[in-house]
Amino acid sequence: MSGKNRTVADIVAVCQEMYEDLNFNYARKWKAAQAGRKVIGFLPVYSPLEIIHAAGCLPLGIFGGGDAMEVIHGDAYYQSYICRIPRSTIELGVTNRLDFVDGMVFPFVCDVIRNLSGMWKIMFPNVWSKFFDTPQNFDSSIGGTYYVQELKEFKEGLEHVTGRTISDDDIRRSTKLYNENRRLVREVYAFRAKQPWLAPTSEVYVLMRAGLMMDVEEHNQMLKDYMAAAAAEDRPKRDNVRIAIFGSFCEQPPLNLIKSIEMAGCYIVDDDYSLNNRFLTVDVPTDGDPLEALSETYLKHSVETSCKYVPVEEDKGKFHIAAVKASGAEGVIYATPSFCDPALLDRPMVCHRLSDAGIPYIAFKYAENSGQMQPIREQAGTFADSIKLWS
Amino acid sequence: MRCFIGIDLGSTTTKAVVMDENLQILGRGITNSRSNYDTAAAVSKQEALIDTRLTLFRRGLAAVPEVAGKVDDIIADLERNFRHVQFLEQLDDLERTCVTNIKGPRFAGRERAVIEALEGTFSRLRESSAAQYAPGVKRKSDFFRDLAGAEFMSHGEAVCKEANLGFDLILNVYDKSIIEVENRPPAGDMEGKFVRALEKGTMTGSSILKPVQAALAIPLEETYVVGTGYGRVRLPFPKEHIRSEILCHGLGAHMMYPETRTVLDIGGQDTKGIQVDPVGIVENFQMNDRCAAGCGRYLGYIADEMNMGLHELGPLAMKSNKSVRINSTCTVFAGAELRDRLALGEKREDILAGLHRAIILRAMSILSRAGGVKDQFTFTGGVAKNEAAVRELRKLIKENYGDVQINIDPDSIYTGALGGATFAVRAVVN
Amino acid sequence: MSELITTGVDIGSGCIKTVVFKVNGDKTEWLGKETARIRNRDPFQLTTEAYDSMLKNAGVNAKDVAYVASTGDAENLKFATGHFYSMTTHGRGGLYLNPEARAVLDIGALNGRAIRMDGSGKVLSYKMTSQCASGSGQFLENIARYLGIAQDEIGSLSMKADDPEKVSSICAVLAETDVINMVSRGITASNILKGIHVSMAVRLAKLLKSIGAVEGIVQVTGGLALDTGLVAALNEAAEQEKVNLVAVANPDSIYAGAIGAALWGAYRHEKLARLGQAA
Amino acid sequence: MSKPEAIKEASMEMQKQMIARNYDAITSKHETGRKVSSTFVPGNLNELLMCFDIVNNLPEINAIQAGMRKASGGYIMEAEKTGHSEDVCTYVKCDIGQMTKGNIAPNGKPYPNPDVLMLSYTGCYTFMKWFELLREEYKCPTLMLHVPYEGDGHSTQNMRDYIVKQLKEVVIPGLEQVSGVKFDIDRLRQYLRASAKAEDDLVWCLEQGKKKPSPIDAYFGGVYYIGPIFTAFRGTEDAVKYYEMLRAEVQGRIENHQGPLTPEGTYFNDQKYRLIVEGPPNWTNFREFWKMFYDEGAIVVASSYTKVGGLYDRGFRHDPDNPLESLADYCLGCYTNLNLPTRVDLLAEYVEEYEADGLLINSIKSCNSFSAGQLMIMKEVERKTGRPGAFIETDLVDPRYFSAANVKNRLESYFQMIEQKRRGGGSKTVAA
Ligand SMILES: Nc1ncnc2c1ncn2[C@@H]1O[C@H](COP(=O)(O)OP(=O)(O)O)[C@@H](O)[C@H]1O
Ligand SMILES: Nc1ncnc2c1ncn2[C@@H]1O[C@H](COP(=O)(O)OP(=O)(O)O)[C@@H](O)[C@H]1O
Ligand code: SF4
Ligand code: SF4
Ligand code: SF4
Repeated sequence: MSGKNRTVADIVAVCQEMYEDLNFNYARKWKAAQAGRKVIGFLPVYSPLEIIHAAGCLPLGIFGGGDAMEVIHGDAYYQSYICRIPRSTIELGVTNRLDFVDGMVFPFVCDVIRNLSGMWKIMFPNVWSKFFDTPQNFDSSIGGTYYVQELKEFKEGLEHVTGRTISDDDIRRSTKLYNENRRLVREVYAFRAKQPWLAPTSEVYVLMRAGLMMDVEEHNQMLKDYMAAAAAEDRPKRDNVRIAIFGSFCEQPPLNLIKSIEMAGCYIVDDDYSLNNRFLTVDVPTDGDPLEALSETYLKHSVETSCKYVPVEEDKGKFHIAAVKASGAEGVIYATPSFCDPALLDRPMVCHRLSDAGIPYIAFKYAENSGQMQPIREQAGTFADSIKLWS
Repeated sequence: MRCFIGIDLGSTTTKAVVMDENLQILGRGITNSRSNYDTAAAVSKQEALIDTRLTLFRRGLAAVPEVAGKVDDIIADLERNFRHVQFLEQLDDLERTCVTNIKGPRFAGRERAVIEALEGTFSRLRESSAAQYAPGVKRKSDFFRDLAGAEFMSHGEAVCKEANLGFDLILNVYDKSIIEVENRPPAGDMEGKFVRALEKGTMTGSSILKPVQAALAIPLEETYVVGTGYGRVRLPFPKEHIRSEILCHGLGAHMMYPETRTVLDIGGQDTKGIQVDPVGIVENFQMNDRCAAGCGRYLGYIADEMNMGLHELGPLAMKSNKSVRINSTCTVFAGAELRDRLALGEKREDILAGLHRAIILRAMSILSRAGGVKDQFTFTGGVAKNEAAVRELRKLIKENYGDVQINIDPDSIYTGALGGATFAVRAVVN
Repeated sequence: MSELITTGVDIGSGCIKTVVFKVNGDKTEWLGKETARIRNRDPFQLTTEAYDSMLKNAGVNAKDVAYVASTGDAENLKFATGHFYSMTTHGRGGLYLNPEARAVLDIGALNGRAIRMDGSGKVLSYKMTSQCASGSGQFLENIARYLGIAQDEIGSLSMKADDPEKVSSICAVLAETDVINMVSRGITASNILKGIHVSMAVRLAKLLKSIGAVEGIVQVTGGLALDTGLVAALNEAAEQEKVNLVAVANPDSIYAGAIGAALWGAYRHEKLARLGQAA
Repeated sequence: MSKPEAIKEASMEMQKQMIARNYDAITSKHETGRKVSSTFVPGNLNELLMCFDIVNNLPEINAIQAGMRKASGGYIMEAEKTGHSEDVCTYVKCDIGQMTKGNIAPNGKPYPNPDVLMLSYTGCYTFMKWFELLREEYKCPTLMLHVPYEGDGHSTQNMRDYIVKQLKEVVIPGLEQVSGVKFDIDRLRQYLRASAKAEDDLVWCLEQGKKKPSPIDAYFGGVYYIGPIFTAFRGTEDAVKYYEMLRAEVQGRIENHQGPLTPEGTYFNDQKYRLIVEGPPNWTNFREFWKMFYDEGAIVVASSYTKVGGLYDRGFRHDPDNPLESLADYCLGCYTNLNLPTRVDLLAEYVEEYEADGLLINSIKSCNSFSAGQLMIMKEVERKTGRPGAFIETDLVDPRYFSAANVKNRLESYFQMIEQKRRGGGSKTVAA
């Protein structure tokens, strides 16, 4: 497929379809195409996809059920004061939509996902399910030593699932592909930050989400195609304000929420949606021990987000302020899932730092199935009004 | 004769069931729960006793050869006329109360006009009431408040318009008075009402007067009363006469359908999923948590919002074949969502269908939480009267649990009271 | 600087409000106003009717209006020139009604909004309630109807309370039953209403505090500003919280959104005109 | 205080005095020159802190105290006004609200600022953010001890090494620096020996719940029994004495066939229902809540809350011979650090071992660590034991989430259900 012939509409249509497909037909087809292929699901926020890829598996991003899924059984597992993503994930499981998935990775995000990993073991005893705990000590000799060993156990788990060994070269090869993916993703983000009217977030978002469900090389091509096609579009620039979105690192907002924010006069120029492909901020070295390389990059060059400890008090929120500066945002919308402890406990701290830096912000909550957009429009719209009229 | 009574004091309606010692249901009564629980309990009990009389009449008439084959009509006629008399009496009471409530500065200088408007409204109400109680007419609601209220709105608005008077004024008088009237304990003279009803009936004949009088003469003794339901702690009974509503619902469903294993009850502000064993003992249950979203009251809000009767919602939703996805089940916000959707050009019936689906989806979650649905499945509570809700439920049960037998009794709203009455029998007979 | 006519249209969830203004630099003259309850009517058609009738009563010709500014649920209003969001307009409208105010509390049928602004109407921070309708105007309206009390009586009754009864439930629906229970326990309407007012006031005070409005005058806007009992409860809540806030209402509070829209409309019109000249 | 004082046993009095002394030690730090650390219950390193003469202050316990004094509601609202979400753990908000309201300890004196935040990060995500929030306020050194979660149902050597390494290279040097005291491993051994002794007695007491009638209530009484071990006293001689005393009291009740003492001063002997309880209790309405149980004849014979500071009844003891390793194992083995299948197995075993009528879950709105997944725990335990479970919802210290009517309704239904089930076979005849 060549970039020149594909229009933005084509690419977005493919992504949108994948994003909406609660039966994961792409992954099913990928698996069926060759005997012995395995699919490994992973939840937000960060898993080392290169190892899954190196094992010859398709890493399949599972980000809840969105607003299109009717959750019937999922609610039976959770009280009303717990966020939506675990219940819709369970709904996906009990309605057999994930029956082709051979393994599930539950990365460390919070106690909800942590407990979900055990529930999965009970419900689906035949699926390899792994709680993947990254260190909160960022010293190479302490957290690093621990993490390299965890990565090794992770790799061994995958070897057990696939019945084949994963060599260091396998991992290096995959790391290269994912380095390219991360680089292209950064480019798309930079492209959008520069000309947000050419790359609306309602498109960029599904482009990224689809990327976490498909073969990495295919996605790399798609990212290039998208940038080429988007640059060629004739879209007028509107009198909108530029904002960055934080707080949404795990449960994803409905697409309508993103659209509503844009409709209310905002260009989204940075965000922390589906972070996996931006979690590591630099290339992972491809020489030396590949697991150590992954570990070091995590320890030294990963984003600041609510599920990570910030060892030094002064550094809290630094990442966010730098991101605002880099993307040229005029303000921040701190939008968090309801009942999300990590994001909500972080919110006052990050917002204090934004205030100190003179960055205007607003905060609100959503759920992946939020249906009422009027309050969202009103809040985002007033925010846009205020930036437009007075700054 | 010995009567065993179960009273289910619900959040929106209060139900009573009268049983004999052989566990046969003699009568059922219902009223809306109002601010005075004692009155609600007394009214529902009285209604059930009236219904018991009807049962006794039926039994009496069964022995009269002349009316063979016509008993149902006679009883229906009797009941209709009786209800009409009852309605007119309450209407008189309401009018008197309204007039006494015209006081205070907001009415200063306008008393005369307001009284005239009220008189006009009430006379139209009386006229139109005959049509409501005509044979074969389906009434919008069983309760005086709703019946009088709806008519009052339409006639009142018209009368005020003609008189060039603010409708708010007499609406306010009405709001004030209706509570007073509802909360007045029922007047005693039940038999007198019956006789009057009988006189109005088309079937006056000495051959039936006698069995009727004989039935009236049987003394009804309140042997044991069991209370249950949301307001049970406020019932004027000692503790040992009170049972948890969960147990009563479980047992009640078992009495109606002995093979039932799963019960769903959707009431005014709670939804319960209950599993019962083969002898009617509750094995497991779940209720909605502290949010009343998706319960029966939700439909009440919607009906108000659309200016429709509760009984009319279901039929309208049935006209839809494409339901709109509704996400907010917050009872209060439902009204806003409804308006939003209407503004977007969605059809009323489709939105309504979506709202019904939303309620049933919540119920499905609760059922799932209570351990799923096993054969046979019984749906009870006020919402079981709503055909659109039932349609969605059937669909979803089939999709999620396959072919299970679904029982819905037209009298399912009485399930809790039935369980209570059964407990009452057990308390004495055992 | 020339004289111009602007109008503001505020479509709420319960009520439609329209105003017309004559603006000349800093001088403003309020020419007319009109409200309409939505109750089962198509809001846009109702808006058109209310708007036309307002212009007629004010003696203004529709084509003389320089800027029709909408706010509230009116992004799709056909005849509007531009749209401003509610909190932008309520801030400005509150300031118009009371130049001393530095915060606005808008209490409408379903949502509550707190806005903090400076002396020019510039919004500094704001927050609104949503998702859950506990303690909304709609809820109060339902309870009042249940108790048989007219809307304009609520305030004075609530002020007569001697022993307000706490409403424990946070859910509007469950609270309704709480209230029914109260009536059955013989609690007076005054004490019930006051109890509801107190619990609403505490929530609203919390909302104000969370946007940093801790001193000065708070202009209450929206339909519930007319509820003197709620305003009194707000002031008591402020006192209890030891914040130096004084909540005041204005008979025209319900128009605040529409007023703000009309005034920002004038501002925007001028700005556009200036830009037009510059270009 | 209009309520009558609760009737207390001698051990409760002793504990009360121990707590009071600890609060005095905390609030008098400026006079005594002792350093104060803030830390959490699960995975707390009390013996280690003692090695540095550091006084141990536990914000969780302070929140409980505020809850029982009925002050928490106000604190929580205060925190929410300053931008903390309604959705998050109320312990945190209680703590923060208390800070903004003068930060007064139960002894009426102001809490001093802590000298160090000992972030023992075990079994609960919120801990990390809680101390980031406190750090923002106090700007004091913060020592993070990351304890990995037992995702696969067991600890690994890698986890253990990681913790020991953090103890050696982060925690101990950090505490030395804060306190100016040199670390002495023999001192630690000595304290651990005392810990193990007290732990033996605690386990004995908890296991008496197997007797009928049970001489203990393992939930409402249990929260008192675990007090010293779980907080600032593990490793002290006071704790050893406390547990000896407690043991003697329980022994006395066994001999007299008595149940535990209720706050009303009567022995709860007529025990109709035996329950296992999962989840923390509610503190704002603690006595009202308790009363709902004993009034209906329900006794709690075992609970998971008494395991949040370690599963001593499953054999773990602090080990003077392997001091740092045993601290690591202790941190790893706290109840909320166990994965869900392990929790299910444990509770199902309790139902059997303690011959309980079923599992009751008190689900706490605040606490995702406990609550996320409890509905499944209930179902699984029911499935494994064949005995019915029940589910109630309250909160720790937020009075807005305690609805007495609601809880009572569910409890009564549950008890009546157990009752009916018991009689089930016998009275079948009635249900014609
Ligand atoms: N005829 C009817 N058609 C549709 N819905 C009804 C009808 N009657 C009652 N309902 C619904 O049932 C609810 C009351 O159910 P009920 O079981 O009596 O509740 P409760 O026991 O809580 O009072 C009402 O809120 C209403 O939504
Ligand atoms: N005199 C009054 N006293 C108390 N409440 C009033 C009064 N007049 C109107 N309201 C209330 O105001 C609300 C409408 O307020 P409004 O600000 O127009 O809301 P919205 O913008 O959401 O439509 C209604 O819920 C109504 O109950
Ligand atoms: S949304 Fe927040 S609380 Fe929910 S699973 Fe994700 S991180 Fe955890
Ligand atoms: S969402 Fe609606 S139904 Fe639920 S608690 Fe809030 S007001 Fe009540
Ligand atoms: S979330 Fe649970 S374990 Fe964590 S601090 Fe709160 S109550 Fe404690």
